[in-house]
Amino acid sequence: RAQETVLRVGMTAGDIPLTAGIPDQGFEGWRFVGYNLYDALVLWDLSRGDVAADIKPGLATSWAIDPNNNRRWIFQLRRDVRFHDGSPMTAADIVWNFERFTREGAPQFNPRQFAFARAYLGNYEGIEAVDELTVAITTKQPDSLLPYNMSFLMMVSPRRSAEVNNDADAFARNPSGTGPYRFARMVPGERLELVRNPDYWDRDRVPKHDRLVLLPMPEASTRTAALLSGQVDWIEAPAPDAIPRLRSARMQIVSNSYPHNWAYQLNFVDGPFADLRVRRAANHALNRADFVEMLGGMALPGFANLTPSTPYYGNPRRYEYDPARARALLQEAGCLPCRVTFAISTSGSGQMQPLPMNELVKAQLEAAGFQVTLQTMDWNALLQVGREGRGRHPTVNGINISRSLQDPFNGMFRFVWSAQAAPAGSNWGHYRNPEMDALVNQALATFDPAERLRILTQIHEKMSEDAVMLWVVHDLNPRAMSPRLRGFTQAQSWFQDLTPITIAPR
Amino acid sequence: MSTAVSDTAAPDAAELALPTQRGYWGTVGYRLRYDHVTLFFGALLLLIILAAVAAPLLAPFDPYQESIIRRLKPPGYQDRYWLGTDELGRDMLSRLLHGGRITLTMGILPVIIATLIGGSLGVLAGFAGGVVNMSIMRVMDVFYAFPSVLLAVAISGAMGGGAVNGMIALTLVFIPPLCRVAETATTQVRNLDFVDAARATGAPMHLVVRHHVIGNVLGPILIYASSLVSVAIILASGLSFLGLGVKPPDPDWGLMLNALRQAIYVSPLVAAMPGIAILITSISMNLVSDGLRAAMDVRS
Amino acid sequence: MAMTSFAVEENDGRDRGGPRQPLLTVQGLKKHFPIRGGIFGRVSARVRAVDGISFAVRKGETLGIVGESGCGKSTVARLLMRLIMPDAGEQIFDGDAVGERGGISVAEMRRQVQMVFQDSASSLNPRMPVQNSIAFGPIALGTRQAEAIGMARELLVKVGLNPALFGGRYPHELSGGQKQRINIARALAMKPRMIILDEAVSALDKSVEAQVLNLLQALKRDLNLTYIFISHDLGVVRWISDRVMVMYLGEVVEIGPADALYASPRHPYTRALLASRPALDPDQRREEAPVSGDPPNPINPPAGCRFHTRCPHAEAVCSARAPMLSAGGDDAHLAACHMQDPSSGHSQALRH
Amino acid sequence: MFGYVIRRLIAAIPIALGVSMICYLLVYLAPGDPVQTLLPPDADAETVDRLKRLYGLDRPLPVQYIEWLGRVVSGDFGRSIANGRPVIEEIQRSLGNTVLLATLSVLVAFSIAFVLGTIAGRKAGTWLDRVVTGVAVLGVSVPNYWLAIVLIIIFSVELMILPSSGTAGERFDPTSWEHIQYLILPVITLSMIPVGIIARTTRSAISEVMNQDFVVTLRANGLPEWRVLKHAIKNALPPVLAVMGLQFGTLMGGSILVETVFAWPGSGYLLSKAILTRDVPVLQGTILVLAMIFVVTNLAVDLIQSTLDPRIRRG
Amino acid sequence: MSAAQPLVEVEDLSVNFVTRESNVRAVNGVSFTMMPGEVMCMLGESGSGKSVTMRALMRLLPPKRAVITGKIHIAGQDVLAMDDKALRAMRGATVSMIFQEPMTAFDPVVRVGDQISEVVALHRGVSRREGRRRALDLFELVRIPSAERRLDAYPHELSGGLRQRAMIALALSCEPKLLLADEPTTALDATVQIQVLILLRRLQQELGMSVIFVTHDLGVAAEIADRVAVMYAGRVVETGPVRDLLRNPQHPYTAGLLASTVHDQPRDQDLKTIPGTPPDMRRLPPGCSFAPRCARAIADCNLAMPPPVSPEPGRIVRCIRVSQPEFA
Ligand SMILES: Nc1ncnc2c1ncn2[C@@H]1O[C@H](COP(=O)(O)OP(=O)(O)OP(=O)(O)O)[C@@H](O)[C@H]1O
Ligand SMILES: Nc1ncnc2c1ncn2[C@@H]1O[C@H](COP(=O)(O)OP(=O)(O)OP(=O)(O)O)[C@@H](O)[C@H]1O
Ligand SMILES: [Mg+2]
Ligand SMILES: [Mg+2]
Repeated sequence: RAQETVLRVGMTAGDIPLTAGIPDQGFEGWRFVGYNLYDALVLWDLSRGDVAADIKPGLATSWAIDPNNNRRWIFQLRRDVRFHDGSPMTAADIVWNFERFTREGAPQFNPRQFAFARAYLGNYEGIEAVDELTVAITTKQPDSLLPYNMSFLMMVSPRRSAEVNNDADAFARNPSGTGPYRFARMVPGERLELVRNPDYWDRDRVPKHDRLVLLPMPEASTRTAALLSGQVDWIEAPAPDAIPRLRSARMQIVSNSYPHNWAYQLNFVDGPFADLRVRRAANHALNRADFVEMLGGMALPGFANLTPSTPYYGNPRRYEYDPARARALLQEAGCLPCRVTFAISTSGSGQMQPLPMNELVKAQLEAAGFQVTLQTMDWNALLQVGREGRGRHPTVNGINISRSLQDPFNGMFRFVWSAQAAPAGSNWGHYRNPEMDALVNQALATFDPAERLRILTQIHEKMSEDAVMLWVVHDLNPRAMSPRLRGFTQAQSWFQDLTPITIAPR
Repeated sequence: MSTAVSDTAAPDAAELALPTQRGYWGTVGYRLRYDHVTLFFGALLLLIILAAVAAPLLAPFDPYQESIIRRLKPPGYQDRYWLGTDELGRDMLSRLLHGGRITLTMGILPVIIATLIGGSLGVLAGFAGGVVNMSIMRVMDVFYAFPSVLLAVAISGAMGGGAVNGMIALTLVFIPPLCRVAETATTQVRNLDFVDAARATGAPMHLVVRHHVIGNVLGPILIYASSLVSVAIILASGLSFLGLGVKPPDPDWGLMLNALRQAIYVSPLVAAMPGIAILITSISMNLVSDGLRAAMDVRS
Repeated sequence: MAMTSFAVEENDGRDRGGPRQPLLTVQGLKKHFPIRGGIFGRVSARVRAVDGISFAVRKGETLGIVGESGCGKSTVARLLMRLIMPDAGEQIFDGDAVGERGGISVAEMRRQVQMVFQDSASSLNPRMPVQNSIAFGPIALGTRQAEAIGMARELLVKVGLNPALFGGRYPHELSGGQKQRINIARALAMKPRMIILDEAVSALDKSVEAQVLNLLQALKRDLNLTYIFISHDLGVVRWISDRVMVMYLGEVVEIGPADALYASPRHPYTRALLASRPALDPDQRREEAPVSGDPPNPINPPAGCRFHTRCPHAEAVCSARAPMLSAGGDDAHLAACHMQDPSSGHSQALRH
Repeated sequence: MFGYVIRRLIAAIPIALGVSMICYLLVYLAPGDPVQTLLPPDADAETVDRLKRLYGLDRPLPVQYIEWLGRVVSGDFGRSIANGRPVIEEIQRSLGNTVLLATLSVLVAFSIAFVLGTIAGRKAGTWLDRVVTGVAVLGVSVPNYWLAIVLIIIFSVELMILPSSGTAGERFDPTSWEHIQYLILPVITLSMIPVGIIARTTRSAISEVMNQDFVVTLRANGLPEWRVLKHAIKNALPPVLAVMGLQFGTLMGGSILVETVFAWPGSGYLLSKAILTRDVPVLQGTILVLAMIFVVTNLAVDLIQSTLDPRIRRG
Repeated sequence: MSAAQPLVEVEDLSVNFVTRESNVRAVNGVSFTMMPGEVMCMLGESGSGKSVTMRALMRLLPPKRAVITGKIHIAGQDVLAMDDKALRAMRGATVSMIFQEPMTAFDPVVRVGDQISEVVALHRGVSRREGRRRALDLFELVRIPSAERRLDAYPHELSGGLRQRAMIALALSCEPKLLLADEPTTALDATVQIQVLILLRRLQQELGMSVIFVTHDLGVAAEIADRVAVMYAGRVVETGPVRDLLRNPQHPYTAGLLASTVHDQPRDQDLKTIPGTPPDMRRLPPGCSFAPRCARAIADCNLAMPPPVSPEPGRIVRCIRVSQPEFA
């Protein structure tokens, strides 16, 4: 028998993501554990690199809004899907899983799963099994975007859970899902090993290697060194400055745009950014090419909220580098020099290289007439500032939290919808615009894709018009891998599919 | 009636011939003069400190002035950036000079404050003895139960980092050992006869301590404190390295070390510089402290 | 030599009880040093360093204290200075109880009693010029600095050192004898009435020892001083003392006028001690040691008479009962031996 | 001896209590919210409150401390907020790795430094002494996290002969090169400071002993130099072993930076991750356990010293 | 004088301690000879070079810093010419030494018995067990009570007197021809000192060895010595049989020392003293080093070190005033 092929991955995560269902460690968790061990009703199509990734059928083969009730979605489940423990997947299992996230009294209820799921169930009201392979989910308000949310809810095996008396920790040590890999072994904090699931329902995605080893390596230089010393085969986000060295060692470097936004959410109530002219001035003050250069080309200039390949990108107002214009706008707004304070972090998921980048932002803004104070804090402290909203932090004029934009809600609504004003949601700076609210409500209630696309485009263009953020760059998310690997396609997504990778013998 | 004592009648040759008219510090100085290693590193240290003090005058550029175009240039770039540029194109020499101020302050200030606090507590505990000694030293024991790195990281981690918090953490870390050294030295001195002799004059306690104890415990305390400076510098930059000390963009050496870690593939020489700066400073500090110790050790 | 302003007037007004009243009386002085041990650090044993001793020092006399190493001589000295606190006993200085209500305060007593330590080197502050060491006491008690230094320099003359040459020196620049002179000068700076000399000449060379002893005698005459002179050198003690007290393991075994005590020692230990002195004559070498063995450990001193373990005359009563200091005829010459006491039951009682 | 051990152990109780209090307070001094790591970045404030209640983090501090202490005494340090695993398990696992590293480092350091220090102490004042002293000063002066980076660059990245971080797997197998290779760079890095300190201590202990009177006696009795040295070593050993023990204790809790650079899954790395993620139970537990280990090491050092040196033998 | 060979011949021995800061001339031309079985006392004040002379005899001074010149012959061998092996064979076997502070002269972490048996085993080439038997004999020889138990004691567990006896036992372990005793009784109490002195004298007679006994106590010298050598500032200023020397000191320093030693002098008279202090060994005056303190000094004293003169048979004095007729 040929030697076992092993794919060893250096993850950016600081720890092994939770294996008990919905993972932790941010989108790294979904990327490496969630979508590998498990499936959701809805999955992401990660097979192409040329278009922005969108959702595709997962455990559900199709879904549609109940023609009689625009708050009731009906999901048709896939036939002949089996959990790793061999038991078949049915509508009852889906309902069981939803109760695991939502029903506090249920035996399988788990507070951590609740915490992770809650962000995607804000509009959720209930679920019922219609028949053996059909479930219906009702929402509080009409929600045309519900299927996107369903893509984050991982379905675990109720049988395995029952075997361990619904103890989530015991389950995590021996999990069972429906995903393309099965759990093999784990050294907490150090490594997670998964093996190929030869019986995976999607024959195209049965892994082309035998074993997947996931190693948490939060330090960029650690990952780089590990790849160079042959300790791992595939790493995420090498330091841009290390890329030439990696290339010279014949490593393959791939990159692609994905729905990521390195920007500042602004305070629309207190301070100078309440004035549109100041917001525009800031956006004109940045020479985004410098950032791209500093990041070794591994970023796209961030002129608008979304990446240009997004279907509803539209034709937003373009904030070219124009310091003179910026200064003029500040003059006009009567804010020169314009004192602003940004809360920034020293590290964090998706924050790229926060310190030098923020320093560069500061330098460029100051060249155009701003006076910038950076309040540096650790990642969790910044998240707290973000969560509490401008109300508790009136002296902060902007926060630098990089957000994901993978669907219209997360990409746009939550930043501009007044219903999402912090601390209820992610509208940190309390942007409030009735027109915008109307557009959002309209989009949520529109179930016709083409029509919805039009509204979404309108929203994006309006965001640019109103300069609701100070945009800087979109990450290109470089990945480096050993020359022995073949078959990887980098999708325009936070998530990636590792199953097609083949490994040449050494 | 006179106390006839032969010696006074004629200060004789034997007495006049007693050679060492140097005071204690004179002897120390004399010994140091022949200790070439200490002299060399003392001069080096002085140079480093002077360079740090005069950084604004010496630095050819603004240490915060960045430029992406000239980032990570090797030493000698454009004949003006003698030590090259960092990851944001800032002049390395200027940053190292300014960084010296921060790093040295982070290293020296906590030791000074800890010496004042820990030293006084130790002298108090050593001289008062009894219950006072017990209560002070037991509290110190608790802090002593933490390895210094752990304590520094724990405190500054808890207080959320930052230069000031880092210095507070380091101060807290150094108080217990200094207190112990002071206490031991004081207990030793207190048991010497001259302290008893001073007490026997009926002089008030504070005068006895001031004139007879402090002077004699100062030596050991200062020697110990000077040996802590290098530990403090390494610890402080370690904190910055972990992100718990100085915050960017201030050019602390430890922080620069961390930031330039990524650049090691592009410009290894530049990336190595902050580490070398720490190393040289710390070696100098250690050797000078050793030299002082040897020179101040009257027995040898 | 010109007399200096430092001279102490005879009868300086501090004399309270007149010449008859002893300058210092000690009753039942006791000091047990605790030794900690056991699980809770409790006091597991006590060093009976000084175990209930009484004596008096007359005005103007020199009381010599002799005894072997560790018998508690220095402890007595430190107790008298109150450098350590006694566990029991009272101390009366010129009629006033020391440190008690209605008596004399410790601080006041210290002005009148001074002490010179054995180790001339460690009893001077190595970081201080010697004249400042001398002047420290007066300055601490309020004399102006310049005046005190002036006085210190006069004292240097008095102890036979040229102030111009020695005043500014540090202790390590002086020889042992010179340091001891400085220590004496420092004691004199407080204008004391009494000086306790704890082995003040023991560390000195013979030729220097004689110089310092002469100096001490001269000063005593000049300044009307009273001495307690502690030494283990029997010859020196005899030469300088009017009366001699012999200690053994924290207790007084014999006390009496120097000549009488040396001529006819009453306690077997004193006899042994005197007999142990090497003769200065090669033709009279000792063939047999007067006693055997080392002094016992003061932590667990022998019961009864403490000397009975080494005493050639020991009998049952000696280990059973501790003898009291008793006169045995001569009121000035006391010894604590059962052989002194006819009623003790010792077979040789009073028969010698 | 036994009584002494018991007494020292009892004396350590108030220290332990003080240590536990500091551990507990330290973590609560901190800004930021411990439950945050439980949540996705986008979680809202209500979720946070609900979770805090679920984890009992909303009660008064003294109450929490007493409860925590009660549980800690019975060996329950709670569960990690970051990953939900029992803290005691996390500590056990990481401690094993750190003990491995610290023991090896101290042993390596001791064997090198003792030889160096003995040579230097024996030849005090010669050029050999100066070289050794120089090496020792270098050892204590080099920032070891920087050395770690330099070693990784040289041996992992450029020469590609040693792995740069992590371990080979769960259980350490001392016969397998696969496992050993991960240890080499961390051990070299970590032994730097102990080499310096132990070499200095040995040097001064040996040279001090060589100046003592009894060495003259030994020579006066015609003992050859190596026998004299044997006596000297026997005398110098107690203080050196004491320093070695202290270094072990320091390494147990003090290798935070080096473990972080090497991503070595030990207690230091655990701690630095816990700080970054504000994982309160892990922080408290780890700091407490490390400090207690330090206390126990010091105690052990004391006891070893008093068995080795008959003069300080206690009853 | 008998025809027997002298056991020790020292001629013009000088020891210089050379350091960067100074040059200490600790011993400046010491000469003496000793017959087998003789006990010689070296008298002298602190710092006069007694210990250094003793150590020079065994070449125990730091070889780099101490420059030894002159001639030392012990038992017919040239000590200054010995190589390391010969030195080791001599030390402890032919010549052995006891020290002032027995506490510090023993290795504190090794049992006393083991320290003795180690030496015995080394020189006699016997086993440790055999060495231990010998150690037990020695302990009995020096009258240590419960000798068996005391062999297993650590030095700090013994009292001062016992420690010094153990030290003597160690020194006698290989039956040396010459015993160097450097103030062996100074640290002891009076009642113990006399015991040790008597013991040493008895052992010397029984074993027939020669002893050089260093002391600064005239009484001790009188108690034990056959001959006395008085040292001052690194020189032997006077030697002679103990009786003659003590009764009739010739050198002014010896006379002064005797006069100033307190011993039953009348209490109401001042003691006789030698004024001044001993010279600094770093800067000795060119002539007689006692001249600055000497009441009888004349101008010539400061010119050169006085040559040895022999006023009586067996006595040697280094003083120019002695050779003059009125003293003869
Ligand atoms: N602070 C102390 N703690 C415990 N024991 C002490 C203390 N001071 C003295 N001792 C003990 O008390 C006893 C008497 O000591 P002291 O110094 O008074 O003797 P001494 O007669 O002066 O002896 P020496 O002639 O050696 O000076 C000794 O056994 C000594 O060990
Ligand atoms: N190793 C050394 N280095 C330098 N000088 C030394 C050394 N050993 C002794 N000396 C000096 O040599 C001189 C003579 O010292 P030595 O020890 O022989 O005196 P001593 O007669 O034995 O005195 P004591 O009676 O105090 O023992 C002293 O001045 C001393 O300082
Ligand atoms: Mg004493
Ligand atoms: Mg000597």
